[in-house]
Amino acid sequence: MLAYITQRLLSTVVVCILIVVFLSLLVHFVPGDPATIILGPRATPELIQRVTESMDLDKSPVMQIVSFFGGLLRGDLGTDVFTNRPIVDIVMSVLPHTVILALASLLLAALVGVPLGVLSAVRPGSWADRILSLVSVTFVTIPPYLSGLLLLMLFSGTLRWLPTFGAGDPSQPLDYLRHMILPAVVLALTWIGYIARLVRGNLIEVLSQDHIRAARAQGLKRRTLLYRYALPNALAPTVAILGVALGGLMAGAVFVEIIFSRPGLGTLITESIQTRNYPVVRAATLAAALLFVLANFLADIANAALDPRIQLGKRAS
Amino acid sequence: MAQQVQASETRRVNWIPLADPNWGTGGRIAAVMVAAIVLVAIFAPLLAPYPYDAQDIPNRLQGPSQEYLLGTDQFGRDLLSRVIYGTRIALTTALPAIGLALGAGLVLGLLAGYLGGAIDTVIVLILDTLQAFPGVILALAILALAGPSSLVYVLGLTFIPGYARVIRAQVLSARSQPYVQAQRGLGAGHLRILFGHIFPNVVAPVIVLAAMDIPSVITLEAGLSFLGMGVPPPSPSWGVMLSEGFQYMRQSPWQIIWAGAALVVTTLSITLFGEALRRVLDPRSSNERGGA
Amino acid sequence: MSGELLRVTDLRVAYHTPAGPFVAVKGANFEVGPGEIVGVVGESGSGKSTLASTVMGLLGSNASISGGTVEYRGTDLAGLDPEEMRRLWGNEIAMIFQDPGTSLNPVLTIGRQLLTPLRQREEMRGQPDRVLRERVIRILDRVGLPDPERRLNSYPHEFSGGMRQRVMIAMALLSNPGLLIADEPVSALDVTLKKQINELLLGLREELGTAILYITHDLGVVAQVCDRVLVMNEGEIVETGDVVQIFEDPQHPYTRKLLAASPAARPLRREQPTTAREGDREPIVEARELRVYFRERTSPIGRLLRRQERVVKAVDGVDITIDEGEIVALVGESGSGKTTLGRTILRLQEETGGELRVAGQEITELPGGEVRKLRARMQMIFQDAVASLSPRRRVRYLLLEPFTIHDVKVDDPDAKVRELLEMVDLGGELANRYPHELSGGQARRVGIARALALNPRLLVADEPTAGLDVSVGSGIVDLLSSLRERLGLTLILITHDLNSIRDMADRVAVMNGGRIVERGTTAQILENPQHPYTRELINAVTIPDPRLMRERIRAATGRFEDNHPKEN
Amino acid sequence: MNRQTLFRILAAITLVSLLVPAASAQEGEEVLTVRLVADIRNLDPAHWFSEYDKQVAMPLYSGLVRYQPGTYETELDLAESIESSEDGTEIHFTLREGVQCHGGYGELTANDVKFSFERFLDPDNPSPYADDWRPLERVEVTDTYEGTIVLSSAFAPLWNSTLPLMAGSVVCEAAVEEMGAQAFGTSPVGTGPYMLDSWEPNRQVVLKRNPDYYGEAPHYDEIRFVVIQDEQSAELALQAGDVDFSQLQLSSLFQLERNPNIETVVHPNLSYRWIGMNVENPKLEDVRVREAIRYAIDVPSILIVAYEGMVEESHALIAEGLTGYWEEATRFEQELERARELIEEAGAQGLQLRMDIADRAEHRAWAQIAQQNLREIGIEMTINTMDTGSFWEIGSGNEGVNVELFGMNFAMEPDPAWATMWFTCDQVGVWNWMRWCNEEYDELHQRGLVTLDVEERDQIYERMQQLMEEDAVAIWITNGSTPHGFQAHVVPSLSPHGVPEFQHFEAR
Repeated sequence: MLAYITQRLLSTVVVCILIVVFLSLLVHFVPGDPATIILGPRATPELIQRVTESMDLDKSPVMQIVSFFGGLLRGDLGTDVFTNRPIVDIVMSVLPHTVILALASLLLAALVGVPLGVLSAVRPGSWADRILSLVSVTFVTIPPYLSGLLLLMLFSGTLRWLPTFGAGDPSQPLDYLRHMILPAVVLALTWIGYIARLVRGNLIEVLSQDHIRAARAQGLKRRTLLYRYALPNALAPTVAILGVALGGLMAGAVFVEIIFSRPGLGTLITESIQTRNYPVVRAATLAAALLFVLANFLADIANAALDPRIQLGKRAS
Repeated sequence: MAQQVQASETRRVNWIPLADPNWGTGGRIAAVMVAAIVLVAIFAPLLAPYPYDAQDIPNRLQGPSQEYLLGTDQFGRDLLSRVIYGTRIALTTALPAIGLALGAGLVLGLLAGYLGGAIDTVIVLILDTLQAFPGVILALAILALAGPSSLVYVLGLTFIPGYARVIRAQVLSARSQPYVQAQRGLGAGHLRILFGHIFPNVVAPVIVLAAMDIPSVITLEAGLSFLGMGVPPPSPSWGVMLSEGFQYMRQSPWQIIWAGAALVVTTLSITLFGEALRRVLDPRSSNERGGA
Repeated sequence: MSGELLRVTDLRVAYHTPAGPFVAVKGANFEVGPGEIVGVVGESGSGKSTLASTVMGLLGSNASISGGTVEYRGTDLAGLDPEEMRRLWGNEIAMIFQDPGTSLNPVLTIGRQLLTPLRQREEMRGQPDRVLRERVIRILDRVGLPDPERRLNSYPHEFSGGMRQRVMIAMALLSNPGLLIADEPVSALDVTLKKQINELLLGLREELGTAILYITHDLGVVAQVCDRVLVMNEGEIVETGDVVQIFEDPQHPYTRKLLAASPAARPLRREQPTTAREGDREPIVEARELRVYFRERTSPIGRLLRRQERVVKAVDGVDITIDEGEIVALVGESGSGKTTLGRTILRLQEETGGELRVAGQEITELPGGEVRKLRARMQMIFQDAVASLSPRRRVRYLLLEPFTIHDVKVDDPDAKVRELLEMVDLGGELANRYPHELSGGQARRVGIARALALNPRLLVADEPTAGLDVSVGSGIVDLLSSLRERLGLTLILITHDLNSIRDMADRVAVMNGGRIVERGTTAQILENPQHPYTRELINAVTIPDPRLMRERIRAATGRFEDNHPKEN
Repeated sequence: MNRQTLFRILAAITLVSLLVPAASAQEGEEVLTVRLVADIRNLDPAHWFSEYDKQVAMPLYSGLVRYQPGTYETELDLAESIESSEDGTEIHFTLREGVQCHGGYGELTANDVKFSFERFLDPDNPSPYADDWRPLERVEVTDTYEGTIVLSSAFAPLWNSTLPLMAGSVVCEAAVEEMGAQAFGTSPVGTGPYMLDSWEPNRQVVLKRNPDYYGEAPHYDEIRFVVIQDEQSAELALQAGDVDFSQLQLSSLFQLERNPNIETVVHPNLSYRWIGMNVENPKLEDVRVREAIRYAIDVPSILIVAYEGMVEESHALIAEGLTGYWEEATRFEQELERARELIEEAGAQGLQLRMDIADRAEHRAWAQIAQQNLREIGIEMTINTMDTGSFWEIGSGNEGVNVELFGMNFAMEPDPAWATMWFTCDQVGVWNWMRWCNEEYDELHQRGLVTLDVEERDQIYERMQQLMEEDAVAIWITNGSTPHGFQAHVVPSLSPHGVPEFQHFEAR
């Protein structure tokens, strides 16, 4: 286990280095002089020079990478040229919003998606299954920007049940939750469909396996058979795939955060790309990547917990 | 046993007619829809009543009428024509993008899976890195780098890890299959084993994956267009239509209705088609049968 | 209670296929008395498994009873609603399945899998957990699971195959069912385990009075455990009667055919026309101190961390010489290293150490290209016949491929394909099939034809009859024998079943734990085994001779120190 | 009651309570919630970045003078008196006494004024807005509350845009010294009617009323700026009453006008928008080609599509209402015949052009209409949309020669010099993407800066615009408009060109 964690950490470090290398190279090639863009028409050459220096852009990509990691070890990702705030603070101030949103939507998706999948799998081919399958496919295919705007129009605009923007006040949990509902639902929609389909497929497969037949032959109740015996088997691979699919969640989060005007990594990164605020792009992307790696790691652990046959550290092949 | 005998009889793939029972009703409908969508894309110039960029500013933001069957957008352009041409955009960005991802994924996956060792580790790390990048953000970053002309490559790039992984896993599992051992036993070289025997086995699931991914690419393209980084105007990308439609939603909701419907119907059809295709190509998973 | 526990009357079962109904059981009539063990024997497709599922009420949704009745203690099972059926299951009728590997839930501890059904029993309502646990532990102890209390928290994958089957049996016997349906309970197990499990079942029958409906394709097993036997063929029960009577005086031609096809019925090979002693003739294979070790696969990063590597010594210092034209059998149980040795001789597996000469050439140092050329001369028939044929290629392609690989011109490919297929007694119409469209026997024959395409001198056949019906298996054995005569092949037979090679092999090498523990001529080994392991192997082999088998069981009860009981 | 019932009741209560908005803010406090299109970045008067920075920062600071609410008329603010010398190079001021800095940084003195203005020219920390104080020599402090601003030459924009706006905002020296210039941008200290309470990036900025404000107390106790990037979301937020005041897009007006609770107001904007033509590009060298394009492009159509026809067409650089507005600029209309003739004369048939635009809805509309228009005169034009970042780069340096047509918006402050400064010769390859260079224009620009007489300045700037028009380097589109929507209970205060002055907002 320890060796496994060490191994995961090492590969995470390598992934981070590659990401930073990639971003640094990208900065090198992307047109648009960040300093000019940041400072606007009124920039003087000296000023451009200063910003360029403060963003390390005068250095070679290699040196940029080295100095970035040097800073990273000290917990210092530099200072934002716009606000003069430490970039760590900026990223950390939006990070919780994204993490909580992701967790909330994942939870929601699991709470809805798993039962949907079970419902379909119990009677494959039935009308209920057909309808649920169509619903889940539709959920998967409707892009979040479409569903987001439509739900926003309906629930916040026409019905006025829910707030129209922002993340709410974190110090007021209820208020924060109110602001979370729509974004989480929108983000969860895709996942509900996704999970329902995965669970359905896996469960149908599990239900056809010998051990379920064997358990049935012992006179187990249908519910026991389904929820205690079959479902855990079906959930393990689902969880594993969800870990990888978490990358997609960040993509969805970009749209959701923009539409619902939520602070978060998605909005931070898109905005920083537009303004060529590379140090922030780099730090925030790294944070997103770390989130992804962490989520994957947790998914693997959850998977191993659900399926005792899986031993962490054995290379999945 | 009786079941096996029966299964092996139906396992033969029936390509042209949709006679294979694995298609299912839903699958057949989806297949017909996909065919229709492809035809619409190919024959767009014949089907569209107007050029997609012909403006009629006095008649802008109109609802459906005899002149403009689905109404007009903010330039007074015929929405029907734009939706029809939009099919073209969707397919001409999605297909090459998926092709690219497929090609690159095949090369990486085959190399990593077959050679293993250090090459495998390096490739997997690169894939990890690509995957750890949030797709939209990677796309935005690269689009900023290379401009809108790179759209297809960008879309493709974000899908490479998926394919490479699937292919690698397939190759790994195929590599340990007896038939690969048997090929080695016959004295077959690596290339023959890889391309003559492993490749054909890897291709089918990957083709299915590709069919399932096309909707994702279309959605992503529309999403990037929605964020203003997609195809340049006046090309009628559904994403562009959606984002512009939202702006005029209050005056005329038609643009988002049609573009949204086109997007959802297309992605839905292709997804269902892909699923049916999987059932047909890989009947071992035919317990999936009965889906919508 | 009437005399019969189970009465099946004129039972007909049909599968619904797109091509129309397929009748798998055509009017079965039989009964099982209390405490009786009734064997159902037949080949693939004979309908015996369908019969078992029907009795159990576990038919799939694509099959249904189209006629007749299944009565248990006078109750027609078809008339029961699902809830009543459920109560019957586990309480009155229990089942154990063929593959203990897949019949236990992989993600639940065995304790949970045993306790949950127990808890749902009506008579167990309100019992404290402690009582249930004790009962579970008792029964696990009874079926011979060591240290049951601790193992309750183990998962199925942590057990060996034999132990898993014991757990399955424990599960089936939790509440003393009147009838146990055993569907091929030992066919996935090694010979010695097979014997132990059968002995366990016999002992339990004696102790608990459980009747057993025992489904198997193995006549030896029937001889070993059954009181009465039903012989099934193509959905019909062709013969039924006392086991001794059936084996000694079979009436139906099919039964006779089955008995004749059994490898044990074949004469033991005594004359050795091709070779006298080891080393007499030109040796084609010479191995000295051959070792093959496997290391656990770790990623480069894992290796960087210098994790402890586990080493499995699959082949651990083997010396063997095989002469031209000989048939040598490598015999051993799974994990004995016999397959690895065979693969290593063909250079399909890198050796870890030792010398290996093939046709007088040291081949361990040969570059890949040279080895590939050598492949034309030495071939392998793989155990899993269907899987060893590339699934997306037609038979024709597969048969012609050896020529392409080795740049051999074929003037008339179609004729060549036909010729090869004829050589293995297959029709030319198979040329356009895909591997999965072949039956097991056909696939095996195609594998042989492909292996022989380039006229190799050495052929390694890995379990050539495993998983095949007796009649098909004996066909393969005959084929290999005749090919050897015709082509003068050198054959290495890898098998766990000593019977299957009794009339084929010139010499036998018995392997255990990566080493050869005994070697000799076939007659020597079979009739006068020296090494205890060889003796155990031979003893465990089931032979379709009820008297002999019963003799052995009686003799064994003292010798197998497992916890199973002595006969009364 | 069993467990399930209990659970259901609890779930129902939770659901209902979620639908009821949480009570916001303390009772009795008047809060103005304002939508910000983008997050602010820096509130330092010398280092701010965006229009929104400016809007949020203005209520924090006071200057010597300020605009009267809703006008460009200046009135005294911090200064009790302020006088300019005849030649305009010395401005003498006397401060109010007892003005307190936010956060206990002490009383404001003439030293703070000196510090605030001179820091624009500090070589160690140069300000992007140094141009606002370009001729400043020094500020002489003659007494605690008195001082003189000494300029090297007269400076016309001083009274129009420097003193009443950000560059004239006075910061408290002690605060800057204490926290350093870097941190000051996020924790500004001034003497204005509001002070910064909190700033959560990408979420909200809160200003609280300054209890020690010397002037009339502003109406709202708190101004809360919330970031809502998406236009549709902003419109919804306004409709739902979640936001009191919001900048809008024009297409939202139709809907909002129907809502009795919402009022809207549209001001012309100061910014100027045009399609530029690069005179150094071989394809556009010939003035006749450029004239043809100017005759071809149908600006009224652009106005309809991009601005719902709700803005005025502009015909020259400087917006109406400012010094230098050129009333007599030619009103070009679409004349396709004439355009075709000009193309023929120039021998430019079959010309293929590219228009570079930043990816904004309005520019996309311009480009698509221009594309159609140009097709009518036989010019095929492709549209190259770029993200803002890439777009800003295309005109720079020698690469800028490759630019053909481009669509552009420039922001502006209420003095004509801030518009004309970008089209001088030395801006070629910097911001003068038309690469148009005219000596007379350059001279006039210099003269305009030092001329104080308004009429004379009018003539100077009119002439400059005439020069641009003659060479057909730009197709002027509009100065745009700034629509705002607000709850009916809000009485907003906006500059003549629609810049909100939050410190002057009141409630009905």
